[in-house]
This record gives sequence, structure tokens and C-alpha cells, in this order.
Amino acid sequence: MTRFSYADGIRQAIAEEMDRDPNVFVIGEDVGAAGGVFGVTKGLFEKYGADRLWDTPISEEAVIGAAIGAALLGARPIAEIMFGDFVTLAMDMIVNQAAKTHYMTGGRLSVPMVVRMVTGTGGSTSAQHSQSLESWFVHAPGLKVVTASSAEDAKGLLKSAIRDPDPVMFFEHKQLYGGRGGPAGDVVEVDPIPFGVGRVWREGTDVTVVTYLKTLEYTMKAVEALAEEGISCEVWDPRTLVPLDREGLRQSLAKTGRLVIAHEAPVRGGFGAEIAAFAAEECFESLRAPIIRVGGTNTPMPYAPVMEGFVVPGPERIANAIRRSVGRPPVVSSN
Amino acid sequence: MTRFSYADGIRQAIAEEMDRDPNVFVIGEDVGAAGGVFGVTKGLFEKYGADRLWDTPISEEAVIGAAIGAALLGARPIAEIMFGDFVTLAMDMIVNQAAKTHYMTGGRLSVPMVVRMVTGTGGSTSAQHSQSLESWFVHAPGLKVVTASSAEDAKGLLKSAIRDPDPVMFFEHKQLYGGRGGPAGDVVEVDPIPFGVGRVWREGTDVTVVTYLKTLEYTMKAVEALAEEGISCEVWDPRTLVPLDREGLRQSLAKTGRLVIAHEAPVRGGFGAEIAAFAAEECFESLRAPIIRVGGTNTPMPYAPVMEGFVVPGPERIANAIRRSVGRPPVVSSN
Amino acid sequence: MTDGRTTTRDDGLELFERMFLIRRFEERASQLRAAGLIPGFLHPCIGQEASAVGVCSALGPDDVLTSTHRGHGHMLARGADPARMYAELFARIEGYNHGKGGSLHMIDVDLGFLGANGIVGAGIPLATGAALQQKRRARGGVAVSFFGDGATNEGAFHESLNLATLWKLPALYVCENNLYGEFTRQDQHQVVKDVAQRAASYGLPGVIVDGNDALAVREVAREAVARARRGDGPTLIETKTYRHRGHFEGDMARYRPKGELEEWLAHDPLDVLSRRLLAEDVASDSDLDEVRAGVERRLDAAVEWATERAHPEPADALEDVYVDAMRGAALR
Amino acid sequence: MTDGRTTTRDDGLELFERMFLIRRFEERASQLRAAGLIPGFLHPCIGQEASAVGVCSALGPDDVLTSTHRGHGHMLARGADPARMYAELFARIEGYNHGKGGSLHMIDVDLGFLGANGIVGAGIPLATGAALQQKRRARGGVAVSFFGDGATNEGAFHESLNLATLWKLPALYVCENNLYGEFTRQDQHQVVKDVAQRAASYGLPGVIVDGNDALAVREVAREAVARARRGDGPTLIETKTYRHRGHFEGDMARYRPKGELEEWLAHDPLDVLSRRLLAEDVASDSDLDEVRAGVERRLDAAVEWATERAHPEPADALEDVYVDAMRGAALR
Ligand SMILES: Cc1ncc(C[n+]2csc(CCOP(=O)(O)OP(=O)(O)O)c2C)c(N)n1
Ligand SMILES: Cc1ncc(C[n+]2csc(CCOP(=O)(O)OP(=O)(O)O)c2C)c(N)n1
Ligand SMILES: [Mg+2]
Ligand SMILES: [Mg+2]
Repeated sequence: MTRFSYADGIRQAIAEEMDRDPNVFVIGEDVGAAGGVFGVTKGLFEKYGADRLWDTPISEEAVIGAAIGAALLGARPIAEIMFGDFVTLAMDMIVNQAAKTHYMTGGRLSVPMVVRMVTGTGGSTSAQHSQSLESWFVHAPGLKVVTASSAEDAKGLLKSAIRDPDPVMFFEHKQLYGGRGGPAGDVVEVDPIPFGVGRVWREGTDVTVVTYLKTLEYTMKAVEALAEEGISCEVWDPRTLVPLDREGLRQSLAKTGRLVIAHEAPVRGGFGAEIAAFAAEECFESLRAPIIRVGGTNTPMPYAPVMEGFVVPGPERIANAIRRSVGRPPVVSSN
Repeated sequence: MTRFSYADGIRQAIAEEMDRDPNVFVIGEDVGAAGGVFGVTKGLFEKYGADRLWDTPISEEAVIGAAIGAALLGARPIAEIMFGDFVTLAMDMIVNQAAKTHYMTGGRLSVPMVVRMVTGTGGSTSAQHSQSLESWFVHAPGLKVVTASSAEDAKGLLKSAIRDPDPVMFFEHKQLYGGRGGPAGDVVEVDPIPFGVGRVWREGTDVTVVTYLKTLEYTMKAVEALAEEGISCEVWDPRTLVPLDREGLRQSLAKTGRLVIAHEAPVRGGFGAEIAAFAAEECFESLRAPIIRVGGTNTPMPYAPVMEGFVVPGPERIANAIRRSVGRPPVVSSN
Repeated sequence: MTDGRTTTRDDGLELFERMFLIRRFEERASQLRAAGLIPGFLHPCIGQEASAVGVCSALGPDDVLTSTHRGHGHMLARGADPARMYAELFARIEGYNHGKGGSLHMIDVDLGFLGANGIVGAGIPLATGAALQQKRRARGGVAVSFFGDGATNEGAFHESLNLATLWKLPALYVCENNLYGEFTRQDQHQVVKDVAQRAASYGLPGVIVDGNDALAVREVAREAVARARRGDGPTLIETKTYRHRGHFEGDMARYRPKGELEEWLAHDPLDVLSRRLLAEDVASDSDLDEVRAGVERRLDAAVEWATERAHPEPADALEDVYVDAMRGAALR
Repeated sequence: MTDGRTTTRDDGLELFERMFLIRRFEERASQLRAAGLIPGFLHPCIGQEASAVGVCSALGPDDVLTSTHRGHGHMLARGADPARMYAELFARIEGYNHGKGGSLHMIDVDLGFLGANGIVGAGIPLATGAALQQKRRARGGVAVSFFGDGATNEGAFHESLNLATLWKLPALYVCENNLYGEFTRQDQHQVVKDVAQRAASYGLPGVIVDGNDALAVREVAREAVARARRGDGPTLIETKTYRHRGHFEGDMARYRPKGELEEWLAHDPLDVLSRRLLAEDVASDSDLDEVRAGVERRLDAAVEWATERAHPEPADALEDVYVDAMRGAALR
């Protein structure tokens, strides 16, 4: 049986791209000798050495800045932000520098950098180690934004991200890694996955559910249950939020006429708003029911597991949103 | 005749609140002795002295952090970020600290701080001095977000912001100030304006246009012209993006059935998405036409005036969006 | 001390009690986590007790503090209630933060303990602002910021110390140099050997002290507090210490050179103090045993109390986002 | 120089030419802005020419630089074309950045001039990363970062110098201390008198030099470059200088103490050099006049050329957001 975890996918993508291109290197806090806090880069330091994996001080701004500066001279750095929440310390570098460089220079310089970020909730890591900030970067022109929802996608999308000539924000959900500490899994061949091509995880006719990262898993659970109630859901994963596969989504909506968007980030101002706005602008004639967003409550992340579970939308809440979308009453109390 | 500029409104709100409450102070780069880069705090240093206006080094993170720390001990600091783009350097302090403190501490501490920010385009200040970042903060639970579109609103909303027990992000558009250097205007009495109450700048029946800051001015121009074409527009300014006056907007949409949202920030992931999503979720039955967002192009801000004018939506582009919303053809080429 | 002793019996035993309380609080927390009672991260400060207790014993009631991810020791040194701390770690309503914060965000408002922090370095600007307000209200209060060696590479450290010296703020910047930032040894994250050297950048005193010697730490802290209260500005104190455990519960600390831990264990802060108390005849073995037994009883009771506290309701998650939430209605 | 002179005729005149070019480029820019040809901000570097020219004259073709909002001097000192610079300031297609950047973001890729920057301090990490890549590719190139006294209070400065010393990067950190950050005098923004003192925090040499003496600046820069190329790591250089004008065009600089400007005018970098060349008999008055006339002719031509360049089309604003925009389709 093939053992191939999400962490394996990421590690293999990095290794294969490092083999392919000497300009690729990894930079971040404890990414080298220690193999990363989540064990994602484990074993790479031994194989590739200190010139390909740069362990840094705790200096997020300078670390991202250094990645950008190296990229300006032709490197292909993969910078890691340990928990996505810490990206708040490098926003100037990412948004004012990396994102705008190509534009401000009239196309004369570019920043082929990847910023890998652990995102999302899990294990009561509470308010400062749990955020899902993808929508900020969607609103920063010049960046591409990737969310990887499976091991294969992680590998294929990361390969594309590393080869991409533009700065790419790469979101990895901490609950998807598949456990630190175990031995590395099998090598599975995955080609680079082109940006801007969504993935249909399940076909359906009644409702389109747009979702990604850990919430995709919850959604799959929800829609399986709903199938037994006779509700046919199409589960659509954008894979890259920028660029967005507008055609793919349009086609799905033309078929189903109903839209539910589910993600872990707080609803207000989240990426779901952008999807909803797109649909209400460009697919209005297809829509047969109000759009529904299911997302994190508009709160920071609490510590207590019971509250954490309330904040993050799970299968029940997603299922009830879908039921509502097709005019069915909710089942059990939804939070 | 009353001379009362937007800058006057802000300056007077600060002065009156400083008179009222010794815990109020201003902190920022060149806000004191120099009176601010836009002259907004001119004259206050002479009157209130160095203990009420703290001129800081160029250290955005520590400046906002210092404001938060002081607020934890009961101060009511008004911190200034000179150009909104520089807020990227203080995102950890604002989002991971100020916004979450009340929540993380189970309600035991709070951060009654205002962050004033110059926002928007004008005068070819190009990519790093022109951004409109309000939607990031809308997506950060724990913050309130205010956009002041007129002199009166600036004064009344800032007073409320200073008195508010929570951290408030206060956006001031650089083109609204009314020119640096002139003498201070007349004192106009304005009461604190409650948060969460939108303002109808013009009543109408065909289309609701949601807009704020400088774009409100352009919108007013556009709708005046459209009135002659027989299109009746309701211009609705949320004034506070968080909290949002959902009821007010709902009522307007119930009347008009059509929605156009206009702002300067790039469309993708902008606040317009949140408004569109709200309408498509909660006012779906009212909607008679696709929602239209008019916003900045999804680009950084270019330097050349002709390009700058193209990026920022002006009266023509707004008018054409409204025409499209009611099924009329565009007039002149819209960008 | 006039009689050649470094301290008195009461004082010596009180310091020892605080330090032993921290040690045992952390050891028990580790077991409680293994037993499934604590859901989140734990960063034990075992080995660093003297630094926390030495500094906090130099403070007065108006003083305030900010801390780090490794904050239990600071909080207990300041006098916090271990029962409510355990309740918070267990994510219960009666925990310090009503179960919303956990280890990384714990506070005690009454004690001026403004919070642990999950962001490395973030407590430093906050303490700086607190010091600013202390100065503004002119009641003689100071603000203390604890942080690690790794945190001194963050911009927040730099900007804050510059502000504080410029404005002569009544602040203490206490760097607990435990030789590691996460899995990275100090010589792999900065070239300077002594963090105190960084004081030169800002024009404030930079003092180095044996961080495992509570009395020595207290002495430099007292001087710094006096200086701050006099209006002479902040001090950077570097306490040289070591964490006996891994970075967090679960980290086996394999990155350490052989023998390093043993060396530091031989300089355990509890032993340093108890040996001194015994050698100077300030306290007896049975005094110390009594203190130890008292602490165990107190912690037994604390754990028991905490274990019996109620869990929050899921929907409590919606509370406390805003002080003024306009009854929740308008904030969606 | 073996004959007791500090330099040769060719070299001396070349330095003078560069400095005079910068001076006159800026003076003309000011007039051109007043005449309405330049729409955006201008931060003139008049008075600081020796620092830019001194450092850049110590560099080789593989070296790269980052600059600040006050970047025209650095760019011209590196050899950039004033005509394309004016074209950029005029926001024309043939400007260095196709009219998309303006003064704050100007670059010359061929010269390794990685850009002015609108964010104070932001060029420092970028240069650090460039130095990292210089080290990785091991061709002996260095990276230079210019920044002001005010920028040294930003976290970016601190974090970058720590990285660079840790990794012994081939970098020069050149702080042009012109006594002010915007309208705030140095003693109002930091306690230390010499920025070079901050080197102590990172363990790299901190060198102070008369920033108005191009030859002195060049000497310390050469040493720093040699050190970097040898693999011995970065150097912090503080060039003591002064801006004769306000912070930006339009600022009347009323915040200056009386007499300060006059003192510095008496130590004008152009005079410092020309006086030396004359005193040492390296060049004559007519040599200098010839250089001046040549510069004026060059700038006449540059302005004329730039004035005649085409404006971009409004819709050009949509280009250059991404290298790989997938034909624009998917990026909305
Ligand atoms: C901004 C930020 N970066 C990284 C981390 C992850 N992290 C948590 S603790 C830690 C090490 C801190 O080292 P130090 O400051 O020496 O404190 P110590 O753990 O030794 O007490 C790191 C890197 C974080 N929490 N915040
Ligand atoms: C992050 C940031 N904060 C503030 C500003 C506004 N600003 C532009 S230049 C400047 C002063 C910079 O001083 P210094 O570093 O000494 O450089 P100088 O202008 O003296 O050359 C300031 C505050 C900015 N551009 N970026
Ligand atoms: Mg440490
Ligand atoms: Mg300066």
C-alpha cells in the first residue's frame, strides 16, 4: 500500500525541484537541521546541506526580505512562515515589496518566491497560531494564492509554485500533514499542476459547494450524508484562489444554480465573499437560491476545544447550509 | 461662510476629546511639533504639549505596540500611521494583539485605541503610498473599521472612535483633507456619530450605490448626471464597515432591487465583495439584476497620472456600472 | 545583610517557595498534559525559575509585566493562583481567561500581569507602551518585559528599546537567555555572545547576571527598578539561564551538545538557593522540606479544584469579541 | 598616492563629475517639478553626493545595490542614465520603470541597482537577501544597502544586520546620517549619537566617516568591499552628512536650528573635493569648469530627450502585474 502523506507531497516537491534547479533553496526558522516544526522538511538538510536549507533567527521580516532579495538575483527561494499568524510580521515585505516589484519596475524585475505557510486550526493552538489569512493575499495584486487540499495537490501545486515566476503564497493546513515523526512515505510521481484550474472532487446537480483545505474533508463527509437524503452536491475546490478558475466555477453554477461556500476563515471579509460576489455578478442568471457562506465565526480562535469546534465549520454546519440552500429544514442544532 | 474642512473635523475631534479626557493622547511620526505630514494635527502640540502628542522614531511596530500597551493601562491613544501602506509593518500588533486581546483574555482586558490612517490615491504617490487596505481589517475580528467621507462625519465618527472601548481602524482619504498649510477652519459642533448607522447621501429608487471615502464624491457626480437620464440612484455610505448597518442596506435594496458597489481598493477581495455577498445571501429576493462592483483594477498603483486615473474608478466608470445595472448601454468608453 | 548572610529566613524561604512552586507546577502540568487534561501547547520554564522569581521579588504592586509563550513562571512569581492557572490550562470557565486563552495568553489583571504571548517578541512593545502610560500617570510604577534570547532578533525588540531610551521610560527589559530559540542554539542565531551587548545600540545599561541565582537577579532588578522609578530610564538585564526540558512538551531536545544539560543541572536554581540558605545557616533542611510539602499540598488542591471546574459552552465562543458589541447585532 | 596627492587627475575629475551631475540633476528636478513636469514626490539628496559617489566608486560590475526614497544620487553614482531617469520622473514609457514607478521605485537592472524604495528601511532586508545570493553563487559580488539615520530605528535594520553577520554575508550597510528623519532631528529619534555604535549588537565593524568627503568615503568603502569579498562578512558604514534641502520638495525645513545649514554649506561635498583637487594641484579651475559645462550639456540633452518621450496609455496600467499572467484571463 502506498503511504503518501500531505507532508510527503510537500517534501517531495521541494526535493525534486531542488534536484532540478540549483537556484531553489529553503529558508526559515528551524527548517533545516531540525526538519521543520511539523517535520515537513525532515531529511532534506542531511541530503542537501546548509546552502540549500537556511536556518534563520526569529526574524520574519528579514527572512522574507532575504528571500525576496535573493529572488531578485535569480534565486528561487521557498520561505517558510512557521504559523500563518506570524506572516503579520512580514506583510510589508510580501505586499509592498514582493507583490509590487514586477509592477513598480515596469516589468523589469520579478520575484519568483514561494512563501509556505502553516494555516488553520487544530489542537487548541488558540488565537495566535490558528488563523486562516488567505483572503488578505487575494486582495494584494501581484501575488498568487494557492491552497492545497490533498497530498497530490500539495505536491503538484508546490512544484508549479516553485517554478512560477511570480511570488506565490502557499497555504498548508496543519491538520492535513498527517502526523510528525513517522518515517517518510513513498515517492509518488505527480506532475506540476497548472494554476487556475479548479478540481471537482465530486459531481452533483443540486448545489455547488466551493471549499478547500481541511474544510474540503468536512464537506465531503457532509455531502456523502446528504446524498442519502437525495441531495446531489458538486464539490468544487479552486486549488488556486488567485488565479481563480472562473470558467470552471461558472460551468458548475450553470448546472446546479445554487452556491454554498465553506471555509475555515471567519466569514466576514473571507474568500467566500469574493466567490459570492463573483457569482452574484457574473452568474446571476444561473442562481436559483440565495448564496450561503459557511465559515469560521467572526471571532478570534478560542483555546477550549469545545469552543474551537464551534468556531470552525464542521460537517454538520456545512450540511445544514446545503439543506437550507435547497429549501430543506436543518437537521440537529447547527452552530 | 463656514470654513470647515475634513482635516478641521479630525483636528477638532482630537482636541475636544483631549479636553474631555486626559487619557487621550496622540502618538506617531511627526504628529507633534511638525503637526503631521498632512497638517492634520497642526497647532495641537503648542496647545497640549509633549505629553499629549508623542513624536516617535520611524518604528511603526513599536509605535502601535506602545499605543496598545498604554491602552491596557487605561490610556486612550490615537496612533497615526502616516500612509496606510505602512500599516503592513504593524499588522502583528494590530491583528494578533489589539484585535484579539479582549477575546483571548476572556473579556478581562481591552484595547481602547484608535489607529488613524491616511488612505487612498492622489498625486502620483505610486505603489507604496496609495493603498486602500480597509478590507483586511474587516476580516480581522475584534477590530472596528471606520471610513469617514465628509468633514462632519470625520469629526463625529472620530469622536465615537476615541470613546469606543475597542480598537478602531480609522481611514481618512488623503484627497479629502482639503489642503495642507491653510489656517485652521471654523469650529463646527458635531456630536459623536454612532457606529453601525449608514448614511443616505441621496435617495433614489432604481439602484442602490454603496460607496465611501473619495469614491463617494465621484459617485455623487455620477448620479447627478444619471438623474438627467432618468435613472434614480440611492447613494448609501456605510460609514462604519464594522459594524455594518445591515438593516439600512437591506431596506435600501428592498426599495431599489439593484446594487452597485464602488470603492477605490482593488475589486478582488475588496470590501465590495463582502457587501455583494451580504446582498446575495440575505437580500436575494430583492435583487432584480446582477450585482456590480466598481473598484480599483486588480493592480498595484502606478505612478503615471494617466494610469493612476485609469486604476481608480471615477464618475464615468461608476456611471456606466449603474447604467449597466439598469440595462442601459454605457456612455463613452469606460475603463 | 549586616550579619554576612545574603538574606533572612523568611525572605529566603519565600523565594525558595516561589521557585519550588513554579518547578512543581510545571512538572505537574507536563503530567497533566500527558494525561489528556491540557489540550494545547506547553512550554515549560523548568530551570529558569530564579530569573522569574528574582525579578518579580523586586517589584511593587503598581508595576506591570508582559511575558512570553514560556510564561507560567513569571505569572506564578508575580503571585498568581495556580488553581486558576490550571483551570485555564484545562480550558475551564473559571480559568484566568475563561478558557479562551490557554497557556499562551494567560493574564492576571489584578496583578498587573498583562499576559503571556504567542508571538515571539510581541510583549516587548506592549510593555513599552505600558511603561509610557506609567510615566504619564506618574505614580512611580514600572513595566517589565520578559523575553528570550531568540526574541532579541525580532524587530520589535529593537524598536522598543529605542523608544524606551528616547523617552526614558520606566521599563525593565529582561532577556532570559536560555541559550536556545526553539531548536536553534544562540550561536546559530546571533553572533554576539551576550545579549546585554545590544544595550549599546540604545544607550541604556546592559547588565548580565547569573540567571540561576535568584538573589543575584533580584539585586540587579532592584537597581533597575530604582533607576526606573527615579526617572532615569530603562535597563536591559540579561539573565543567563537554561531550560532543562525541550522547547515544548514533546520536544526531546536532541539538538543539545552532549553534557550541556548535565552542566546546567549541576547549577539548578533551586539548588543554588537552597545550598546557600543551608550554608549560611539561614534555613534548615526541615524548613525546606516543610516548604516543599506545603507547595505539594497547594498544588494538589489546585489541580483538584481545577479538575472540577465546568467547561465552557460551545457558543461562549461568540462572547468577548468586542467590549461594545452593540448587542452583537451589528457586528456580522 | 605615492606623490603625496590623494588622487589622480582622471579619477578626481571623474568623482567630481559624478557629484556635480547629481547636484545638478536634483536642482533641475526641483525646477522641473515646479514647472509641472514631475507629478509625484521628490526627496532631493543635495548635500549628500559624496556619500553616494564615494561608495559607488568602490564597487565592481557584479555588485548590486538597494536604495531609499532619496535615491537619485545612488543611482547616478552607480552610472545610471539621467535621461531615462528624467523620463521616469516625467512618467513616460521610456523611463526606467516605464512610468510605473517614479522617483520612489526607480531601478536599473543592468547596473544591479535594485531600486529606490518608498518604505523606510525596506531596502535593507532586500540587500541582505541579495548578499545571500551573491554568497551562494560565489562570484565575489557584494550587495550594498543605502539608508538613513531614521531607518535605523526600524526593525528591518536590526533583523537584517543580525542575519548578515550570522551568515557572514558580503554586504555593505551604508547609513547616510543626514541628522534628520523627516522633520525629526536625530537626537529626537535615538539616544545614540553615532549609528555606527549599533554595530556592537551584531558583531560587525562599525565605521564612521566624513560623508562629505568622497575620497574618505571611498576608502572605507573599499576596505569594506575587500572584507566582504574575502568572505569576512558585512560592514556598517556611517557617513556623516547633511541634506541641504527640506525632506521633500515643498518642505521649508523650519525645524532646523539656526546656523546649522550654514555650517554644513561651508562643508559642501563638492567644495571639499574641488578644493582638494585644486590645493593638491591635481586639477585646475578650468578642468572643473569644463566638467561642469559637460554635465550641463548632458543634462540639457537628458531633459530634452525625456520631455519628448511618449506618455503611457491609461490601459498600460493593466500590464506587468504578473510575469505569468496566464494571458490575463484567470487573474481577476
Ligand atoms: C513571531 C514568532 N515567530 C516564531 C514563533 C515560534 N516560536 C515559538 S517560541 C520560539 C523560540 C523563542 O525563543 P526565545 O525567545 O529564546 O524564548 P525561549 O523559548 O527560549 O524561552 C519560536 C521560534 C512564534 N511563536 N512567534
Ligand atoms: C515605513 C515608513 N514609515 C514612514 C515613512 C515616511 N517617511 C518617508 S522618508 C522618512 C524619513 C526617513 O529618514 P531617514 O531614514 O533618516 O532618511 P532621509 O530622509 O533622512 O534620507 C519618513 C518618516 C515611510 N516612507 N516609510
Ligand atoms: Mg531562548
Ligand atoms: Mg536622515
